[in-house]
Amino acid sequence: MAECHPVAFRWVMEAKNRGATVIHVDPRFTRTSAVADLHVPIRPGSDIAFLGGLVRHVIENERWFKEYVLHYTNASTLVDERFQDTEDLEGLFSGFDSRSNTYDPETWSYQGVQGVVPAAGHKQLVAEKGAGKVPLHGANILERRTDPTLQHPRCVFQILKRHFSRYTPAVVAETCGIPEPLFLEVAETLCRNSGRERTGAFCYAVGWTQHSVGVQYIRTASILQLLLGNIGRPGGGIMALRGHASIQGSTDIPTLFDLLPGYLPMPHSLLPDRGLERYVANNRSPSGWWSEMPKYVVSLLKAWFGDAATRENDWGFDLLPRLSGNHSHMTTVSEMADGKVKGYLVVGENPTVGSMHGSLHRKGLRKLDWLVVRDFALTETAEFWRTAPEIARGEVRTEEIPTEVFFFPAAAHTEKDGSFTNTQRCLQWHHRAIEPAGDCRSDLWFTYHLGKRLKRLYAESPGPNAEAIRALTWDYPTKGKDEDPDAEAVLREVNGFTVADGRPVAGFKELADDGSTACGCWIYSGCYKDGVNQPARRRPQGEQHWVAPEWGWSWPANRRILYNRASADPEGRPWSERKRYVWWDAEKGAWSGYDVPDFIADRPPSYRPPPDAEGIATLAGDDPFIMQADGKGWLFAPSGLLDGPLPTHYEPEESVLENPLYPQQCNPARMEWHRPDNPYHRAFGDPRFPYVVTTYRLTEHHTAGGMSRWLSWLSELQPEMFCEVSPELAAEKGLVNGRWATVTTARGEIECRVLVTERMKPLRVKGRTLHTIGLPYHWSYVGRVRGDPANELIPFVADPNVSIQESKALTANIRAGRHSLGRRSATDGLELRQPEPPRAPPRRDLPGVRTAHRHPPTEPRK
Amino acid sequence: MDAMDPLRRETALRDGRNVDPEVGRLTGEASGQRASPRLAAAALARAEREAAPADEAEGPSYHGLPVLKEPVWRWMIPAYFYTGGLAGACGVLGAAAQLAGGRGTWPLVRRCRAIAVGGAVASAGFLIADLGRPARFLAMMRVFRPTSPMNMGTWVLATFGALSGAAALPALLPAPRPLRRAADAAGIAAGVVGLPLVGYTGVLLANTAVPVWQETRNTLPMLFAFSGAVSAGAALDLWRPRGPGGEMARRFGLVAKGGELALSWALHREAGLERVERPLRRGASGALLRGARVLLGASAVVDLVRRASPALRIASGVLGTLGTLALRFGVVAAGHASARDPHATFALQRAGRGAADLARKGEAPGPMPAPRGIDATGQESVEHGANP
Amino acid sequence: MPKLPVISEWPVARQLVSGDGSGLGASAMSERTRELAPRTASADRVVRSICPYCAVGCGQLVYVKDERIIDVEGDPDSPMSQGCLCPKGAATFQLVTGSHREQHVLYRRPGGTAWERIPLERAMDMVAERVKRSRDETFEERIEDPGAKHHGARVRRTLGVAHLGGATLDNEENYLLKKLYTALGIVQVENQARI
Amino acid sequence: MRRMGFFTDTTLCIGCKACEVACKQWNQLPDDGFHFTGMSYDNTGMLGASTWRHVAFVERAAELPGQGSPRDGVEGGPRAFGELFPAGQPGPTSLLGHDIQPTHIETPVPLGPTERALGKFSWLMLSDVCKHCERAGCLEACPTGSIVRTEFGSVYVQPDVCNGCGYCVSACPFGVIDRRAEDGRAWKCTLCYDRLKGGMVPACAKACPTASIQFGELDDLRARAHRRVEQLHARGVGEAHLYGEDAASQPGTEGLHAFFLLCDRPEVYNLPPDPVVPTAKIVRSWRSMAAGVLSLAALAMGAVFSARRA
Repeated sequence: MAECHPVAFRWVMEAKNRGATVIHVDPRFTRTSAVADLHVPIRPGSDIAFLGGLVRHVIENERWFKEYVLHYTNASTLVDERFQDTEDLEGLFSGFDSRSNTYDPETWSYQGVQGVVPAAGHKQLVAEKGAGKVPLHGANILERRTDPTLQHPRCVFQILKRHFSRYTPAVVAETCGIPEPLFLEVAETLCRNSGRERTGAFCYAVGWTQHSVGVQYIRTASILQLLLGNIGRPGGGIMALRGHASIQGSTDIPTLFDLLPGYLPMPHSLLPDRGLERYVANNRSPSGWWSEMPKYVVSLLKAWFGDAATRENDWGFDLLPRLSGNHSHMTTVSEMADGKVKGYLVVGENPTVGSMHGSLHRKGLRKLDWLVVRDFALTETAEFWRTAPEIARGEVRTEEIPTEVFFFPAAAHTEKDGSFTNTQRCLQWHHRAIEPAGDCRSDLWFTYHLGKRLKRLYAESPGPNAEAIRALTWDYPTKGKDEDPDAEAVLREVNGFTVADGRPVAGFKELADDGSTACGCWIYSGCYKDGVNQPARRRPQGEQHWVAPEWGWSWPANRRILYNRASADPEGRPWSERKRYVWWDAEKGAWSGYDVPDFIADRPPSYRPPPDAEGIATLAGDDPFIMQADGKGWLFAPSGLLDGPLPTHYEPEESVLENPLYPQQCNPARMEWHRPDNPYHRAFGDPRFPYVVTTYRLTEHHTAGGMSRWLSWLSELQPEMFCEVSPELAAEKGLVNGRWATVTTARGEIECRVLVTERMKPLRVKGRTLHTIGLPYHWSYVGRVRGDPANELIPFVADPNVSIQESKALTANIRAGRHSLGRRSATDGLELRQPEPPRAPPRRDLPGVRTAHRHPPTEPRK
Repeated sequence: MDAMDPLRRETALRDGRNVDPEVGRLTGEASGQRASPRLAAAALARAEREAAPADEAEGPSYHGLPVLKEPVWRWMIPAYFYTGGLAGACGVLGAAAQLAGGRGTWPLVRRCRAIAVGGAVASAGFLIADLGRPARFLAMMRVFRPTSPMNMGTWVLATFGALSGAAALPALLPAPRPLRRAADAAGIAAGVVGLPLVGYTGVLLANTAVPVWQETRNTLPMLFAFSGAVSAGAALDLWRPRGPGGEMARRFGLVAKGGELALSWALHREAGLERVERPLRRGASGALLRGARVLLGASAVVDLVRRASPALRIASGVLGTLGTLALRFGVVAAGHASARDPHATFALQRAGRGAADLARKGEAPGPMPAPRGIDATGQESVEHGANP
Repeated sequence: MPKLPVISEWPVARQLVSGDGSGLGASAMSERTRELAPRTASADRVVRSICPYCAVGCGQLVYVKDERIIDVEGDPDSPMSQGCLCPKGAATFQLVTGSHREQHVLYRRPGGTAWERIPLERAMDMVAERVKRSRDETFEERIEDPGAKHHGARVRRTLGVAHLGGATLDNEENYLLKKLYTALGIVQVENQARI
Repeated sequence: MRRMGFFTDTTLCIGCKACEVACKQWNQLPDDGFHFTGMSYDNTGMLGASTWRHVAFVERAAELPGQGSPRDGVEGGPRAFGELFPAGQPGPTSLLGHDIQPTHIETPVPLGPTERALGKFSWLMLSDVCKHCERAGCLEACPTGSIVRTEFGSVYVQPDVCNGCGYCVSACPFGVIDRRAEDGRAWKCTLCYDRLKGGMVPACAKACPTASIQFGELDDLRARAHRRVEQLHARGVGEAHLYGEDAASQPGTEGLHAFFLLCDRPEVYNLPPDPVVPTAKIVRSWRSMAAGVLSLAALAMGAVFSARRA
């Protein structure tokens, strides 16, 4: 955190000075470890074993926060009798279909309740099953069977206990390389810092997410924090340290394939032609806040299609495209490499360096008809046709690359108005300081004027489904000689307004499903309350109390800590005087506190829903997790996740160890791309690639370097690509500090300087010494400082839930000196791997469990 | 490279800020600093190459990098030490001849005054040439700052230049009696001002943080004074005045050479610590200083045996001049080497020769309290947790 | 030759007058030093902004003079950062005013070996045509693949055009992008959140 | 006039180099080229004419006990920020030494040394800067009066006066100031003299995320530094000591206006253990010069007298 979010780390130092203990779990001793109280080196890819061990410790030693868990989580709920755990099926849950490599979550449901709709995650799983076949019974969620004594073998608590029972400190030491005394010290410190009086917080970044089990890493931390009662309380929770200025914003208002603004799922091709009614039925939860979903969908459609959206045409729902599978980044690029994609628009991103397997990306770009790149400078993605290793080697000639490339210079954040959403969900407005020079324009300008041109083109010569484009509302006021669209007008549409008089709504509570309101993104509704640009508010923090609600605007409804109802006990009194945050104010008959209460304002803690309650009325007075169907924190996820209701330790795609806990080596639902130009190493113990590689960032550069490699004040601080190795590995391979080394995998090879340091400690695992090589990934072939990009080494393999790649744990080989023959890579058909050793390759899956598809199942094209 | 890419176009004019003037204005404190980043990177690479090998035997250091900055003066400064010393010494000799020389010393006095004013002008030339901004040489006389030997030296050199100029006027062109009497008075004054001129350069070097110069701060001024005398003697050997002046100059030079030799040995003793004294022995500076001693010795021997033959006189003058020049350049080179070596500074101060030195001499309050856990000799005391 | 300072300006004279024997302090100060002031004091305006780098969202103050940026530093009023910045945030001045920034639309023709400059408006027209052409060519109303699970299901989309990028963009920009692409039927829309 | 300065607490430094970049941005200094040194994460190397802040990285084979192990009785939660502060002032944080009223909470057991799994190891970081000494070698050596003592007690090089004589470069006992060959003048940190005149905090102190660089009046800083050292000793960081905080502890420079809290011997951070301003020792040198030149005068008189025409 001190490496990539130094100013956020200010508050960790502040906490430390106020008595907090800072524990840093990381394969490397980084600048965070330098000032932490305890550094715990861990083998990359084994975090679930570590966190699972903590969960087991908390349960076995009775350190869990009993009152919190009993009332606020689904610990007491009974699960369907057909459910089988990984303990029973050697590392698999019940319901795995080996033909499609996916789980059917039917057997994970609560007993007697079918199709519980999750607050987030994959709803279409339920929808898919529920489409027209099984009527949804989520409504009788109130009749779910529970056992408050938590003794029933099929209650969530017992299932959880049994699931992690084998994650003993000894197993953790074997799997993660963490000595037992150190593990126990971490466990004890965490337990001592939880409970009524004290809270503990987790901070993580892509070190957790970029794994083939990434989402389950976060789930394990959520379970642990729920057991310790740290969610929804000040100084608790799980903080994602996101790496881009508005990456949170780009998932709330998503330039993502599977979501509509406000985390509404994109419609799926299984819907009937008139799909709105079935879409709402599939994704609406009869209980909890998601029951309000229809208002948000209709308001979104009204915002997009304006008057053309009428009740008769389902508010224009059928104009929307529908998904037929996974259209994530890696699927798109592999399709592109097969020549199926014609045009590609890349805005403010540099995939050939930032994404995995850069050479496969360049192969895809060469197959395009046309490419549009918008950035500050000519990045590798813009220059793939003339500065790339394969061109330097002469394998590919520039003249033979047919792609037409447009490069548009972009305006900087000081040259345009707009809002970023930071990692605490806080929208902050940045004002334009000066006019952009030359042809630089903002991406708002580019999109608006592209849209105007397309509307004109489709008005002249209509194409298929042209009415969708014609119906789109696109008349934003523009100002200035460049005709810059007014960003506040767009914000007003995002906030939502009543269609009749165009007055901005005060929040999503005012939205209706009768077409009388329009709202671009329901979770952002309220960001333009009373016609005031709330994100632009700048009341100095010295003039308001520590929650600082009048600086910027947090979604939803300017709430700064989510689920803060849980900071009060079931009767609405704060758990502790020290950690008071939100409590029930009996006189006023409403919730109050330092923050906007995350609960129905006037619902007393004593309220219990009547059996026939519907929608929000089903939320009891002690249900803090109002987005969930049952209002409880999910220790056990009956639906929403594609790879299991409980996190399970699986080894990365390419590991150095056999899975010590289960015969099933890797995540059965993982996504693989079996292509000749995306070869994988052996599952474990590959003699040609004996070392673990993990990638990371440095303070001085920014992600793929697009905003730092061109700046001399930053490049002089970290001028060259280097690898960090331990003195023991350096001695073993003859690596010399400051000199060169070549790192190779089956995908590619890179050259880099060597930094020999004791901060990369070899781990003792299963009696073997295990070396890790650290690779920052900021450099590439263009820019003021240059170097080899680490992402050339990384394969296409992804987590099933969010299709994020696994770039934090893979295997590679390293040799002293500069041995790369022109940065060869697998995409040019060159067999980089030495011949396969004679022994049969170890299995990643139990026999007969998983079939390897040549390509992930996507539909053929005309 | 295609000129279209702004990065390639702009690497030519690398001012290190890389800011587009239409979009950003550069008016900061150092926006006017002319700099070439390539040279800076080369300097860091060189410092890293020359870094002392990081072996703990010599005590801790930061990756062996120097703790001080190497003096930035070029060859013109030791050259100035020579010409300044020459001018000063000639001024003194001329005045002395005027006062106590009796009759027949006019040729010596005339030559001394000529050399003095020539040396002063040459000195000014060298000093200005070495300045980073020569056009601002007048800034040297902006303030009167007694703590700065260079400031004091500038006033001395200026006064000496003026006086020796005045004194030399009649020598160069016929002038009426009252003017000649004024010139004689100026000559005497120049002699008096010449005294500090010939010695202050030693104090100038001593007044730096460079270990070898700071440690030999008491020997250096005397060494430079006698070195000036030697250069004067040698110069007058080469340009021998008629009458008794030549003998006077020879004796003056001869004794000065003896003094210089003695003082150059005293230099080593005063340096004290081996690590501080090492540049006087080792490397280019050591060689120069040894060469200087050989040359001066030879010159003295030739002086002793030369009876009246002009060839030997010329040889002695040349040897003397080369000797004193070698000494000047040797001392300056020793300073450079000493500044580059971090352990010189650390060993010096750990041996109590830093500020603690003042305490012993009662000039400044209190000895250096060793930081907790580290006693004055630099070893970690047990209490700090060092392995006993 | 520097102009000889007027006698009263000569620091030595000032030393004599003020009896300052050391010449270390104010008497040695030049006029420029006496009138020294921060360049931000004479800025035309201060604009409140947010650092474009990571997601902490540190506040930034952008000082502008004569329509050009003269300084970018931390905003002490921000509760997130209290005026602090990291090295990247501190280098924002060089990011937004750097000479590395391209200022012209560049075009590479198929098979071309160098960039060519083309006017912005023409480039926009060319892109719009290509988007329409590629989209219309590859548009699918329904899935026509007997073997697929949802054969005949309506999809109304194209897999021939894709988009990447969004984490460094403003919310308003992401909103217009998603709105436009979805109306066009482009579903392959991704950003850094996934890599 | 109030004497301002820096107190740099290296136990709070996370080596992020925000100070280096903030200094270059405010003063618009040029970059120093691109050279990979292999010296841990320090590719800057040393201070210089265009590097007025330098973050040093020391990887050493010795533990640094938990500087952060819990501090007794400091109040967190809502009341900490209870009071309101004038606009533009950073809110009270214990990092900046604001006294937050202690409450007695049951303190968890303090942790042991920073890192046991990695064995004896710690990573020290320090942001080095011009020391702005009470008695400054460069100031006293500068012949042109370009270097002056400002009303804030800092040492400032006037670029419109400096003629590049280079004497300050050799006179600085810390090797801070340097002359830039291509520019001809000497440069060093100005303690943001222009910002101070505008009532602003120096750029590096403002940017420092963990308040390792603390700017303020010297007396406040010294009090805060002593309190911090006692606190660290109480937590088992025995090596923590102040470097140059006043005349008593560093007689050679009579105390620094930019002093440090170190966790190891000064040499490890490339700081001289007992620096002295050269002019402090120069009086005897002037005396020996006087003796030398007088003996030279005597020698001249003697030579002249003895060789007088008989």
